[in-house]
Parts: sequence; structure tokens; C-alpha cells
Amino acid sequence: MSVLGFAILAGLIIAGALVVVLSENIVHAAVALAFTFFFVAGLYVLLGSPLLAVIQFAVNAAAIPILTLFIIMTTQSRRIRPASGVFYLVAGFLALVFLVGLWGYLGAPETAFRPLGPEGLGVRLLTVTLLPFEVASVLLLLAMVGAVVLARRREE
Amino acid sequence: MITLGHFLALSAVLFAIGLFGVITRRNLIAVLMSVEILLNAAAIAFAATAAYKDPVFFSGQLFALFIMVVAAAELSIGFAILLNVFRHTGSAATDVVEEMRG
Amino acid sequence: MSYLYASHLYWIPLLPALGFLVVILLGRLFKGRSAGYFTTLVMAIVAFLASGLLVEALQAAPQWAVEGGEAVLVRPALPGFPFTFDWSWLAIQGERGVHFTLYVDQLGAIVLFMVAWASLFIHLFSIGYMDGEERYATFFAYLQLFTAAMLTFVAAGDFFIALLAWEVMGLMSYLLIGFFFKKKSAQQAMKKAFITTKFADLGFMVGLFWLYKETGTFQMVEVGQAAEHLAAGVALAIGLLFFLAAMGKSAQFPLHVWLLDAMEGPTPVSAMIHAATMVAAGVFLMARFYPVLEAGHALPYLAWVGAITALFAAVLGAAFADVKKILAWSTVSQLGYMFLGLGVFGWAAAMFHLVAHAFFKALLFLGSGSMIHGAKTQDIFEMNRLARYMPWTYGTFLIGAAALMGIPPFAGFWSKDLILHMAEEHAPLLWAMGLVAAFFTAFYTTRLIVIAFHHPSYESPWKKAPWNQGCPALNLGPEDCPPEPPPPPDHHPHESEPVMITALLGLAVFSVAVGLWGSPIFGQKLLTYLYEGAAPEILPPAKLMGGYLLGTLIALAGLFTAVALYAKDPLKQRLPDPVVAALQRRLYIDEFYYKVVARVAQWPTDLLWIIDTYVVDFLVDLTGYAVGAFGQALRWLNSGKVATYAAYIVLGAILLILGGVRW
Amino acid sequence: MITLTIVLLLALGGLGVALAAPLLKRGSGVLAGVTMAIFALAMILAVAGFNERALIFGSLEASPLTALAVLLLSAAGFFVAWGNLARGEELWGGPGEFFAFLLWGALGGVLLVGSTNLLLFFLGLELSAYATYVLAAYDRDRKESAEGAMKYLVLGALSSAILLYGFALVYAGTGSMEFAAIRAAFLKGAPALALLGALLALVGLGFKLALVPFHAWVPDAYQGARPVAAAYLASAPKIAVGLGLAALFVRAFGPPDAVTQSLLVLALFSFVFGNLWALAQTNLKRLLAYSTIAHMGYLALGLAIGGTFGYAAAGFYLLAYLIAGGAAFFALEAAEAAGVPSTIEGWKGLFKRAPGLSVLAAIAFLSLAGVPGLAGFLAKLYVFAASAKVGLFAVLVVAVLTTVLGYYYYFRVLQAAFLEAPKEEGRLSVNPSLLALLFVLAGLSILFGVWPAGAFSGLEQAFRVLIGL
Repeated sequence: MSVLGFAILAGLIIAGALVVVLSENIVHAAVALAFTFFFVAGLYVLLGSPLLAVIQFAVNAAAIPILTLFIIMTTQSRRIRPASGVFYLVAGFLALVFLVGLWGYLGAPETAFRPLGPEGLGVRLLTVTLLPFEVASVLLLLAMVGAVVLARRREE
Repeated sequence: MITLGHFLALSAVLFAIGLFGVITRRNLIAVLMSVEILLNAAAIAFAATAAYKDPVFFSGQLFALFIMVVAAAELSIGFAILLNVFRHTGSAATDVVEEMRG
Repeated sequence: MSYLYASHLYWIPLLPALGFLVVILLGRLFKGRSAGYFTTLVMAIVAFLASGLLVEALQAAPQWAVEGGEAVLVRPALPGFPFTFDWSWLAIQGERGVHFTLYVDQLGAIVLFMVAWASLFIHLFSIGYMDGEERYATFFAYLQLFTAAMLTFVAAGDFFIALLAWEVMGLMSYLLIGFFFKKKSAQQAMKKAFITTKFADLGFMVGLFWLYKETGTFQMVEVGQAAEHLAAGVALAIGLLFFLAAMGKSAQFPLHVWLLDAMEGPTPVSAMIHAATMVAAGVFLMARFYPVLEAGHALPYLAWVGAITALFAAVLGAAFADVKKILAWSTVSQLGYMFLGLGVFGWAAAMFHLVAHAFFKALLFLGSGSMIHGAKTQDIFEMNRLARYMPWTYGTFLIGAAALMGIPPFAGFWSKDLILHMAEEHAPLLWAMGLVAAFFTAFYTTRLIVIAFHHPSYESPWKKAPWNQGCPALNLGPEDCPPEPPPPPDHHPHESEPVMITALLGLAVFSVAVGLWGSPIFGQKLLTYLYEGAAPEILPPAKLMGGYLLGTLIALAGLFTAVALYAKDPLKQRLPDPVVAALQRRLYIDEFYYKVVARVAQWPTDLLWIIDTYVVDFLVDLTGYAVGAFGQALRWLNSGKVATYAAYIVLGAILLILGGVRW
Repeated sequence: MITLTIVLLLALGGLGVALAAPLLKRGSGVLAGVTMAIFALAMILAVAGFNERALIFGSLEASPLTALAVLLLSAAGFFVAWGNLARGEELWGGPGEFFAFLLWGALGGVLLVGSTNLLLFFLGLELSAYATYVLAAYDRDRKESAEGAMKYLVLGALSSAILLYGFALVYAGTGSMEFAAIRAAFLKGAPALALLGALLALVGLGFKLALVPFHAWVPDAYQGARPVAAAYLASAPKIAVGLGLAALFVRAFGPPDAVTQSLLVLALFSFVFGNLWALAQTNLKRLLAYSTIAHMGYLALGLAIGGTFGYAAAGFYLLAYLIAGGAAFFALEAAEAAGVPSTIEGWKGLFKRAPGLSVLAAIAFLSLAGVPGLAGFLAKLYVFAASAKVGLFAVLVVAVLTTVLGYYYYFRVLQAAFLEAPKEEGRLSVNPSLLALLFVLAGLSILFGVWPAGAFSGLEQAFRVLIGL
């Protein structure tokens, strides 16, 4: 696997995520989110899983940002009022401690890297995870009905 | 040579950024976007682990798929509730939901 | 082998408890005398069940026969006996803890039978006696709960349950003594009873937990088995702690002071709680606790306390004029006999006396209630030739009195002489004290009968005596404790109504029957049931003959002395004033408690009061305030801000991670 | 097969209700009846199949524990559906769909408890969580509802992301998603990464259980929701996560000391702070919310102690809390429906105006406070006994002391209702169906308060099978 490819993707992902959490313009943040997810899809390609990459692209890098932009327009949000400096400090500190706390544990042992083709993944999806697959459908249905019920216009 | 550790480190950084976003953002939409980052950080860790350590079942990559489903569902309900908030207050800033306290 | 009544024995304590709930909760629905009828009906069912249980228990119990002075086992106990019922209510699996265990052996069955029937008759009597009183239904509810507690206590197979029942009994006794709580003397009496018995109950609690620490169980059977493994000193200490509780409950010297004043309660209560059942609970507890007492060699203490109490109370009984107080002294004295019996290895004799006494003393108390009802006074001097006006009361009272005095063939004769016989064998000095007490028993009983039933109404010398103004034993002056007004001079007593007479007759029958059941005439049948193979009380009549003869002579001596002294001139005072004053003021023991003990105790009390008022209250207030303020102050933490909440979550996660590193 | 039937019943029942709801615009009573019937059927099936052992589709385990989850969750759903009869029609925006969320939420809980791998566990958790997000927001006409639900959702999403990340680390540490393999890895000596993941998972589950410091959403969400919905928020996720945590500990994590000790600390924080906060409340919904936090602390104490007895004690706590806490919320609902605001001020003199309701509410509050004779008392006693058994005396002392605080604030409510004079005169007409529900719940509180043995032995049986004894 290309070290260079990973480094570039990782850098882009982190940069995109930073824009998402720092930009005061909410539209910029949403677009940056789309780009971040797009690069994450690239990471999945690097992991040898084009199926995952495609779905990541379709759902996370396209559908979700579009939905987000739609809501941004509906609520007429433009700028995000920045939090007070203290808050940035606290949050930055917490995030840092979290990262440092994790860091000590990272560094999994070296193992061989084995990709799996889309067919294999698809077969496993409908065998190993058949029940979760069905449950996910209920989950989506629930979300759909819930969203409809909550957002439906009042019928006088 | 890229190892699992690299991927996990990336996901950890991404997760930390997401946490930072959840705490500092003062717009509910932006907070939810930060949550999306958190979910993706987890998905990266799952997908990478599957490729490195779970050669038989690859269940981590399946999990990553389900995370996308969950993220979509979460966002749809979240936005529906957000619309209700907006309908009552005319804003999506976090300070409109700070009335109840104590 | 299946036992119909034994397998449902829990109904026996449960029914009166339910009766209590029904009457308390639906109190308003019970109009007129209906509460009395209802609870009496409940007791009738309980008495029926207890009788069935008794029959089953006696069939299943080991059968003994008396052959040539030796008890011979005819047939061992049937399987399933003693009856037990175990409801592991709060018990944790694999742990010993508190089990709601009922345990009924032949002794338990006999005492349950006694309590149930005595309670039934007392309920019946109260229907008429309490008629027209305020809180009529409440009275019966209390009686029900008391009965439930007493039955639970008798049937308890676990000392912890016994303690709970014991405390409920104490509570009901306290509430019933103060039933006429508008009287200052009743208030003071209930306080006195409460403080005295609570002090004694400390012994039960401390002893019980010490016992649990030593044996790891509350179960009576297991305690009995573990007793012999206890160190002698520990067994003695625990035994004496339990004995302290029994002394308080059974009014033994020097903790007898509360029982006299407990007569402030309604007369049926005196009969039920302060004569027949609750005060006997102390004796019963000692009987259940016998293995530990034996292991600790604590029995001589019981014997001495019992003998002193028996004598002392019998003497004082001869100096009083209030019919209920005379009977109260008599109760104290008879309970002393029971402890004496236990203390001289006369276990079965003491139990026999317990059962017999319960019936005849309940009879006497109810008889006194009938007398009070008819004569409108409690003072025997003020009663007007009751024998003429109240023939039924008179007749039944005579039966009870004969039993108390020990005139053959009535109950007290058989049981008391058996105790005295055991004392003769093991402690001659105590035997002599017992004999003197027996003389005084006959004396005061005859005095009571002669003055109350045969003499016309006099102006009471008791009320005139300068040393009796107010209630010195209750620390009350004349203004708070005025003497009861005498009945109008031309008052003609009348016989009580049929329900009350029925109760008297029933108890009379039982007190005769129980005596005969344990007498050699019927082969000491009752005693063979109580016999547990440890005490040599079952003797052929020939061996006892001397004792019987002596007992009869002493009783007759007391009787004739009293007749000689009081037949002609009951008012004549034959002892010098200071002696009479000392006797009538109970040898100043109560006043000693009030004056000296209470005053010495006043210092720490005052100190405690100061601490309580200025320190504890302050601390409590401060704590309450501080906690409330703390709660208020912490509210700002929940600021309502999403970001803050999220920060808490992240912070919590970090702390968990860092904490997790440590492990 | 019975367990699969129950799963299908709940899933398809929810689907059917959701489809029928738009057609029956004014017929939410019918749907309530159908829902109650489905839950009742599920309970019957669960009892029938209590001892069934099977592995369904390789990821759902039919076991007594799963049956227990079905029983408790169905009971919660049944009571909430019943409670909703009173004012169901007023729930604007979907009176019928309400019931679909009850069914799906219960389904999520069952899947969570019965799952044998991280994936199904997570999906079950999300399913039950989403149902409660929607229910929290259901009272759309009130701003508080939207506010509470928004906070709940945002924080819930954050916490489930943390849980998810924890699962990812567990997966990275052990290389498997299956509980059995994870457990094997943990027993060999927990890999650091997996241990860390388990701790992060505890954060997410602690959030659902409302343990301090993951508790802050609880009062706001409860205050915003209508009391019936709050009753569901307070019961169903707690049952699911409480039992699920035990299952996760035993089946997957071992459980390692680090995790149980952490849970113990969270429990300690919860019953101390929950009770302190509750002291300061005047709004009854917030009071109940903070007291829920405290109760979940006691529950977590039982879970942290573990073993058959600890888990069974926690299970009994869930049962007692489900009954009494639910009843308390339904009492608020009944009072609100009669026009009494849910504040201590509003409840003053309620006894004079609605004696039946007051007495039944009092039983619920007394059970929550832990008065002997009611289920809540025994629940606390069992948990305390469990902690005494393992020698946690310091924690035990704190737990008992904080219980006293609980007495204080619950009695404050009762004092207002029973001893103080009402502000307004006149009898209130209380909805009879709610009154009947309260009557049933009070009866259950008393029943389990005097006869816990049956329920407790069932719980012990379920956890004994779980632990594999």
C-alpha cells in the first residue's frame, strides 16, 4: 500500500474535518464535510474495498451533505456564532487529552493486509449479518416514520 | 508500510476533532455534522481492522456499512426535531435550546 | 402423614392480624357493638384452629407414660413433628438471615391453645364491658393486633421474629394502658410501662445480636443445638441479657413497678395482657431459651429472682384495697413462682403453672371487671355485699380464687405444689420462701373475697390514709390524681349481662379442666406432654403426697387467718402506721425510682437536653440546610447548555480511560 | 422459534400499526388495543418460551435472559400504551404512529439483550434509542418538547458515537465481532485496546442508563416530554440497557475489573448527585428525572457487583422501578389531564380534590422512596445485600444515606398532596382508564413487595443461565 497515498488522504481528511469544526460559515462547513467524506471513501479504496468506497461516496459524501445543505437553507442559517475562547480552550484540551489517552493504547501488532472483493462482502452481508440487515431496514423505517410524524404539517 | 496502527491513529485524530466540534459548535446543524465525523472515525477504524485482522468474516467492513445506515437514520430524525425547534424559535443556534436547566 | 391444621398453622396469627386491619381500615363501618362481635368471631375461628392444632400436636408428640416414678417413652414423635412453617421472606439464598419461621411443638400448641381461648373469652367479655366507651372499635382492633403478636411470639421459630412480635406486644400494651389517655394517671402509667419495659428490651436486642454473632443463627432449634458449644461465660452473659428482658416483660423484682400502674387500662386489657398472656411471654421466652440458660448456669439467678418476687408481691398484695391492684400483685407473685420453677429445673411444672395461671387469672380479672361494672368502684371496701347481688360473678370468682390459693382440686394446687416440690429438692431456702408466699396468697385472696363480697359498703380507709393522697407511685400529686368518687351510698350492684357471664363461665370451666388435666387424678397427662426427657418432674402421687398435704394446710391456714381477721371488723388496722404506709406505698420502690434514680439521672438528662437542643438540633438543621443548599448549589452544573453537557460526557469518558489505566 | 416469533411479532406489529395509523385518523384507541394485545401476546410467548435455548441467524440468542427482556419491555410498552388511552387523540401529528414506536423500541431492546455480536447489539441499541428520540419530541406543540428531544438526540448521538468507537477499539483489540471470541480474548488477558474500547462502550451505555456524568439530558428530556412518553423514556431503555449491560459484561467482557470498578464509580456518583439534585427540584417531572438518575445508580451498583445475585438484584430493581416509576409518571399524566400542573405547588392539596389518584400516586412514590412492604424497598434491600455480600461497606453506607435523601424529597411531594390545603376547590375528574392503570401498578408494587420470591427466582434463573452456572 502506498504510504504516500495514505499520507495525502489522511492529511486531506484531517484538514477537511478541521474546516468542518472551525469554519464560521456553515455552508463552508457542510461542503468541507462532503469533501472529508469523499476522502474517507478514498481511504476505503486504499483498504481494497471499492464497494464500501462507493457506498460511502453515495451516502456520506453526497446524500448527507445535500440533506444538510437543505436543512441549512430551510433554517436560513449562515454563520455560526463562534464559541467563547474559554470554550475552545476547554474543548481543545478535552480533545487533546482524549487523543493522548487513546494514543498510549494504539499501535496494533503488524499483521498482513488482506482485501476482500465486493462479491465476498455482499455474500457476507446477506449471510453473516442477515439479521442485522433486516434490523437496519426496521431502523430506517422507524427513522422515516419518525421524521414524517415529527415534521408533518399540521392538519387543521 | 502502512499498518493498522496508522489507520487507528487517523481515526483517533478524526474522533478528537469531532469531539472538539461537538463541544464548540454553537449551531445544532454544525453539532450534528461533528457527530457525523465521529461516526466516520469509528467506521474507518472498523473497516481497517477488518482488512488487517478479520480475514475470514470481514465483519468490520459490514459494520462500516451499517454505520452509514445509522448515520442517515440519525440525521433524518435529528433534522426533523431540528425543524420543530426552528418552528418554535426561528433559529438553529444552540442557545435556543437552553431554556430548561437546573 | 399429613396434618390438616398444622399445615395451615400460619392462619392462627394471620387471622387476628387481618382482623386488626379490617377494623382499623373500615372503622367507620362498624356501628355499635359490631366491631366486638366481628373480632370475637375471628377469635372463635382462631380458637377452633388452635384446638385442632393442639389435638394434632398431642397425637403426633412423643408419648410418655409414668411407671414407678420413671417416665417411659411409649412412642417417639411422628414424622413431621414438631410442626414448622418456613417462609424465607427476606432470606438470601445460601445465607442464614431472618426467616419467618413458625415452630410448634407440644408446648407451643398448648400455649397457642391457651392464648387463643383466653383471648376469645376476653373479647366476648369486652363486648359488654366496653359498651358505650369512646373508640370502641379501636379497642377491639388493638386487642386483635395484640393477639396476633402474642400468637406469633408463641409460634415463632426464629428469635428475630420473636423479638418483632415482642415489640409489637409491648407497643399494644403501651397503647392499651393509655387507652383512657385523658386521665393524667393513664398517661403517666403508659410512660412508666414504656420506659421500664424498653429498658429491659435492650437486653433482648443486645443479647440477640450477641447470640447471632456467636452462633450465626436466629433459629430457635439451631440456637438450642449450638448452646452447648458456647463458652460458659458467654452463655451466662447472653442468658442474663435475655433474662433482663423477661424480667421487664414479666414484671419481676425490681422491674415489677410498671405492672401495678398498667391497671389504668381497661379491665379486659388487664386480664388479657397484664395477667394471662403478655406477662407470661417472659416466662415462655426463658423456656424457649432454656438450653442457653442451662449451658451458662444461669438458672439460680432465675430461681432467686422468682422466689423473692413471689414472696414480696404476695405480702404486698395483702395491703391493697383496689381489687385490680391486688390481682396485679398476685400476678407478679405467680409469675415469680414460674421463674422459681424454671430455676429449679421444674421446666414442665413452670409451664403447667403458666397455662393454669393464664386461665384462672384471666377469670379473676374478668370477675373483677364484672365486680367493678356492677359496683361502680374498684375499692373492695366500697363494694356492697356483692355475693348477694352478683351470684354468677361470685361463683366463678370463687373457682378462680380457689385455684389461685391452691385449694384442691383446683388448678393452682396441682401446678404450684409441683413447683414447690421441685424447689424442695434443689433449693430448700427458696422452698421456704415459696411456702410463706403461698400462705400470703391464700390470705390476700380470702381478704379480697370477704371484704368485697360479704361486707356492706364502707368509707374506704385506703382513700383516707394520708400516705395515699395522689399517686405517689406515678409521681403525681392529688390534683393530677384525685381519688375515684365512691359509689352513691344507696347503690345496689347488679349482675353483669349474659355475654360477660358466659365468658366467666367459659374461663371457669377451662381453669378447672386444665388443672385436672395435669393432676395425678388423670395421670398427669398434661405433664407427660410437656415432658421432654430432661426434667424429673413426673412423680407418682405417693411421692408428692406430703407436698400436697402441706400445701393444702398452708392454703387453709392463710384462708382462716384472713377470715378470722376480716370477718368481723375489716376496717381495724392491726399494724403500726409506718408499716402500713410502707406496704401501701410499695416499699417506696417506685418513689425511689422517681426521686433518686430519676434525680441522679436528671444530670445526664439535662446535659443531654442541652446537647439535644443546642448541638444536635443545630447540627440536624445545619445538615438539612446544608444538604438542601448543596443540592441547590449543584443545580448550576446542569446549565441547560448542550455544549456543557457534551463536555461532561467527554470528561467522563476521559476519566474512565484514565481510571481504567490504573487497573 | 418462540423468540423469533416474538421478534417478528414486534417488528411486523410496528409496521402494521405504522401503516394503519394514517388510515385511522381518529382511531388511536383501536391501535392502542392492538398494541396492548401484541405486547400481551409477546409476554405470553415469552413465558411459554422462557427456557428456550437457540441461536437465531447466528446473532440472536434465545435464552431466559432474552425472554426476561421481552417480558419487562413488553410490560413497559403495555402500560405506556394503556396510559396513552387517556389523551392519545390529542397527540397531534400521529396519534396512531405513537404505538409503532413503542413496539419498535421494545424490539430494539430485545435484540440488544439477546445479541451475540457487537453489530446487533449496536443496532438494537440505536433502534430503541431512536424510538425514544421520537417519543421525546412527540408533544410537538410545546417548545420544551422540541428542546428536550433536541438535547437528547444530540447528546445521544454523541454518546452512541463514543460507544461505537469503543466497539471499534474492542474489535481492533480482539479481531472479532463475536462475543464468544471477544470473551476468549479478554479471558486471556484483556488487550489494552479492547479494554479501552470496553470503557468507552461503558460511556455510551452509561448515557442510556442516565448515570452521572452522562445524565444531563435526562431532566430536560423528561420535562419536555408528555408524562406518558417520559414513562417510556424512563423504563424501556433502562430495561434494555440494564439487562444488556449484564449480558455484554458476561458474554463479551469477562467482565474485567477496570470496567466494573468504573461502573461502580459511576453508580456512586449517580446516587449521590441524583439525590442531591432531586432535593432542589420543584417541578415534579424534573424531580422524577433526577430520582431516576439516583435509582439507576443503585441499579448500576447491582450490575457492577455482578454474579447471579448482583444481576438478579439489579433485575429486581428494574422491575420495581418499572412499576413504581411508571406509575409516578402516569399519575402526573392523570393530574395533568385533569388540569393540575406537574409541580409541587400544583400538587398541594391534591388529596382533597382527587383522593383516589393521590393514594395511588402515594403508593408509587412510597415504593420509589423504598418504604417496606412495597417492591422498591426490597429492590434496594437486595442491592444493598449484594454489596454487603462482596464487602463494599463504604459504598453501602453512602447508598443507605442517600436513600434517606430520597425519603425526604418523595415525602415532600406527599406532604404537599396530603397535608396542605388545595389552592382551588372542587373535585377533579380523573380519567378512569389511567386510574385503573395506576391501580394495577400499585397492586403490582404491593405484590412484589410482599411476595418477591417468584420474580426473584425467575431472575436468578435467567442470570444463572447467562453466567453458565
